[in-house]
Amino acid sequence: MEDRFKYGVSLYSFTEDFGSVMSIEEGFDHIADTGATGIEILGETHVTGYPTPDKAWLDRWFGLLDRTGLEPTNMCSWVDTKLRLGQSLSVDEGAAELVRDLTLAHQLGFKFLRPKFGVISADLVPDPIWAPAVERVLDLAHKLDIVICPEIHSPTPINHPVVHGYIDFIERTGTKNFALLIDTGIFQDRPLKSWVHEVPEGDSDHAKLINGMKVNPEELVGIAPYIAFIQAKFHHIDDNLHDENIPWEKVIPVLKRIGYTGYLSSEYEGVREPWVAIDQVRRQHVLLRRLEAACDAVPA
Amino acid sequence: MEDRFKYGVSLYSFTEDFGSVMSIEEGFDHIADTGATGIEILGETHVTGYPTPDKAWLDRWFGLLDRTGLEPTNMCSWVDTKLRLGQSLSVDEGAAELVRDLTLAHQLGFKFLRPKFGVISADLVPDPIWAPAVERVLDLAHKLDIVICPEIHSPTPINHPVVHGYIDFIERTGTKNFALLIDTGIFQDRPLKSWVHEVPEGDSDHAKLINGMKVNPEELVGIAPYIAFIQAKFHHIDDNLHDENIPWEKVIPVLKRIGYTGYLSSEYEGVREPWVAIDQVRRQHVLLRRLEAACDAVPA
Amino acid sequence: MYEFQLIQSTGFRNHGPEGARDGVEIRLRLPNYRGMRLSLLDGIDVTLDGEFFSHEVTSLIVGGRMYDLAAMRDATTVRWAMGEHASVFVPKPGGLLPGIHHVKVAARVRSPYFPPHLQPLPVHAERLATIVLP
Amino acid sequence: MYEFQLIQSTGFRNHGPEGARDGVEIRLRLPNYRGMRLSLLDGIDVTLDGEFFSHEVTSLIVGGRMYDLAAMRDATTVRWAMGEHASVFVPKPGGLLPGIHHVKVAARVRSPYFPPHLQPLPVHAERLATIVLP
Ligand SMILES: [Mn+2]
Ligand SMILES: [Mn+2]
Repeated sequence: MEDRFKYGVSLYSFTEDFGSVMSIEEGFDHIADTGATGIEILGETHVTGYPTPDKAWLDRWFGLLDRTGLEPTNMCSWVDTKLRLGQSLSVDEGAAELVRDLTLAHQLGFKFLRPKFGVISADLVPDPIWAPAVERVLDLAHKLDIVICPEIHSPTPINHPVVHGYIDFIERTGTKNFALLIDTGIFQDRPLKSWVHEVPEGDSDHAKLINGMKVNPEELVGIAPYIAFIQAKFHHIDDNLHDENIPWEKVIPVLKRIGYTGYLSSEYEGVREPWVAIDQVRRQHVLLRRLEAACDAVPA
Repeated sequence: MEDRFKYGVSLYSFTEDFGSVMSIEEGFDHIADTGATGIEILGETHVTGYPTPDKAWLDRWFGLLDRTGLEPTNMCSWVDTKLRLGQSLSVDEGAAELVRDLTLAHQLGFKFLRPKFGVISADLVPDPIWAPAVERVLDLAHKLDIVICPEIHSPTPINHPVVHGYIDFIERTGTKNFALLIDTGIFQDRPLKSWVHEVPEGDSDHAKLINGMKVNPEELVGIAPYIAFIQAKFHHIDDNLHDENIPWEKVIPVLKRIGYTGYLSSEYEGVREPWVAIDQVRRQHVLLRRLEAACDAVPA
Repeated sequence: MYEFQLIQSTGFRNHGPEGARDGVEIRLRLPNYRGMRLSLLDGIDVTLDGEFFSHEVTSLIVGGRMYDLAAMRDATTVRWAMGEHASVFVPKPGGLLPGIHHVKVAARVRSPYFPPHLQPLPVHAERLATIVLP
Repeated sequence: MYEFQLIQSTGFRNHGPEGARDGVEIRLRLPNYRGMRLSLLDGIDVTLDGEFFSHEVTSLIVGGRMYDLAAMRDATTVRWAMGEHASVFVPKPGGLLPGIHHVKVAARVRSPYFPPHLQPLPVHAERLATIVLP
């Protein structure tokens, strides 16, 4: 039992639902009914009154955790380095954004915080303030027992200077409160069939984002000690329970092999229609649990 | 000003929205933003805790009336004469259903109550308990200042024994608390293009319901003194502000001519899709207000 | 809030103790535009992956209580309110395997204001839905 | 709750005192999947029945206050929260006649985690919408 994955769902999966056909109560119910044990959120999306929810909302939050038995896993946040036109955030300001979200994440019971830093280049190199800003809040993160996780997300692959930079930071500081979050979108190896995205056609990354980066899941082996959390990004699972884009049959055995026992937190990102994600997430959980059971059935 | 129609909207219009994409708060907002002054509801649909809503719901209800300035117009109810298989309601039981709804309607501030009685024949003759049951509650209706309104609804036309029966009842009892509600669906004179309805194809009334009953609006003249309320039923208003089914350009002048100054309460009943009714109701209000203004502009 | 479809995605699950499932639950939104007393619902036919279960053998779970057809017909004072979920219980020993299943229901609604020959009038729905846990 | 579309049906109306309308209001849902500080919204372009109004002349009404482009760029501490409506104010003396109008908007969102050449990235929407009152 202890060497099994934990299953979770991010409310991000319900982006096309939340606010127009779904409130947080239903979100909890949909997640709990999958048998998942963890809930992931976006602070700025799912916390009414962010970053300082009032008592009524906090009561609602803890009531929902209590009723469903779900545990808070990861809270997503942003460090908006380009908050102002023409002037980037200072290290102080970047650290303040992290303090704001560490505080809220801790208040709500989260164990992981994913801050998304602004970038400075077409290949998504994060603003260099990321390192000193994070370093400044490591003590606080330690005190609050939260692991800060940058997200390794398409079009950034595993073998990339940005990821090397994160690993160097971990090695240099020796911290236990900074680690990698893997978004499984990097393993996408077949094109998206129906997708509307914020990146305009003709952009250099467009083809990469549509067709997939095809990162080899074996590359997880090299960064295994640094992986703290996995967002199980997916786009469409068909009526035969076949994922059209993410090669789970390759990803899951590697995760078992490296002994990963953290969360697989569903991140559905498909057609822009309401009432699609709920069943897609259920399909994904069947598929992932089947693959895990198949791995567990083979003697090591 | 005093010889103008009053404009209202029934929450029934939002049947495809209510409960899955709309709660009562949004319903009030959508109605108020049309410039309407009245809100109509279905008791069993829109009153949480029907028939005895709790204090929290009542506070919400009166808060919404207050915030939007809307007044309660008509509450729709049902007398389920066939509540039991094989045994119809007695007069006593029918009267009790009316007492239940008169009480609630009054509590919520409504001035009209539309009870829909069960029927005993293919041409929708109401269960004969209707007359003694209503007669038994006329004093209560008087005391509560509520007019009980049977609904004249397709496929029952104006010139029909059922309507004659209602008028005879009014004349015989001399009551001011029983009068006719006209559903403008009876004037439909062109076929519905897209419609899913509870009546199965091949049923004797199917063609009538699809193609329209084509009641001549002039027939309103003969029953003018008995009309208390109008549900402005419609199905589709196109992008050129043209109603595809209801001949408003004939209906409105007759209503002006007979001096009707009560409510036109929108009842949208179109495609079974969410987020359609909100704009359809707005279109109808533009169309109805234009036709009324045109009538008012002609010297009498 | 309800999912828009009659047959809800969430709440489709096996029923009874794990390892000794006695059937399947299918969660529904109210199959009517108004709240209704249970005696106006004359049972629900269900077809699961082609296997038919008549309204005479299925039950309805509403407000935490289970009503078979006879109990439903007697329930003249119990309401299935607008906004409230209910689940059809389908007796199927062992339940269903995790995976995608074809689910079809016909909720037999009696509307007294409809002509007598249209009683009950089934409200139909079908879809693929997913059982997650065994 | 929001209507699903970016441009809401309700809240499309004339602005200013009746008889002396100074413009039009178009109600929007949040044009982003996360709440955002106003300074990340670099104005909103609007086209009404073919007439173009640049983000340099429209304003945003949020939380009861009106922000022109300069005020928006300064508003680094004001949030347009998820679930909150806001309205674009389009300066158009006299407003629009009651009726159906063609409405197009481009909300210019700056997402710092997107590459610099994609700033701002307009979120587009267009539809027919109805002004009820003159
Ligand atoms: Mn992700
Ligand atoms: Mn009607």
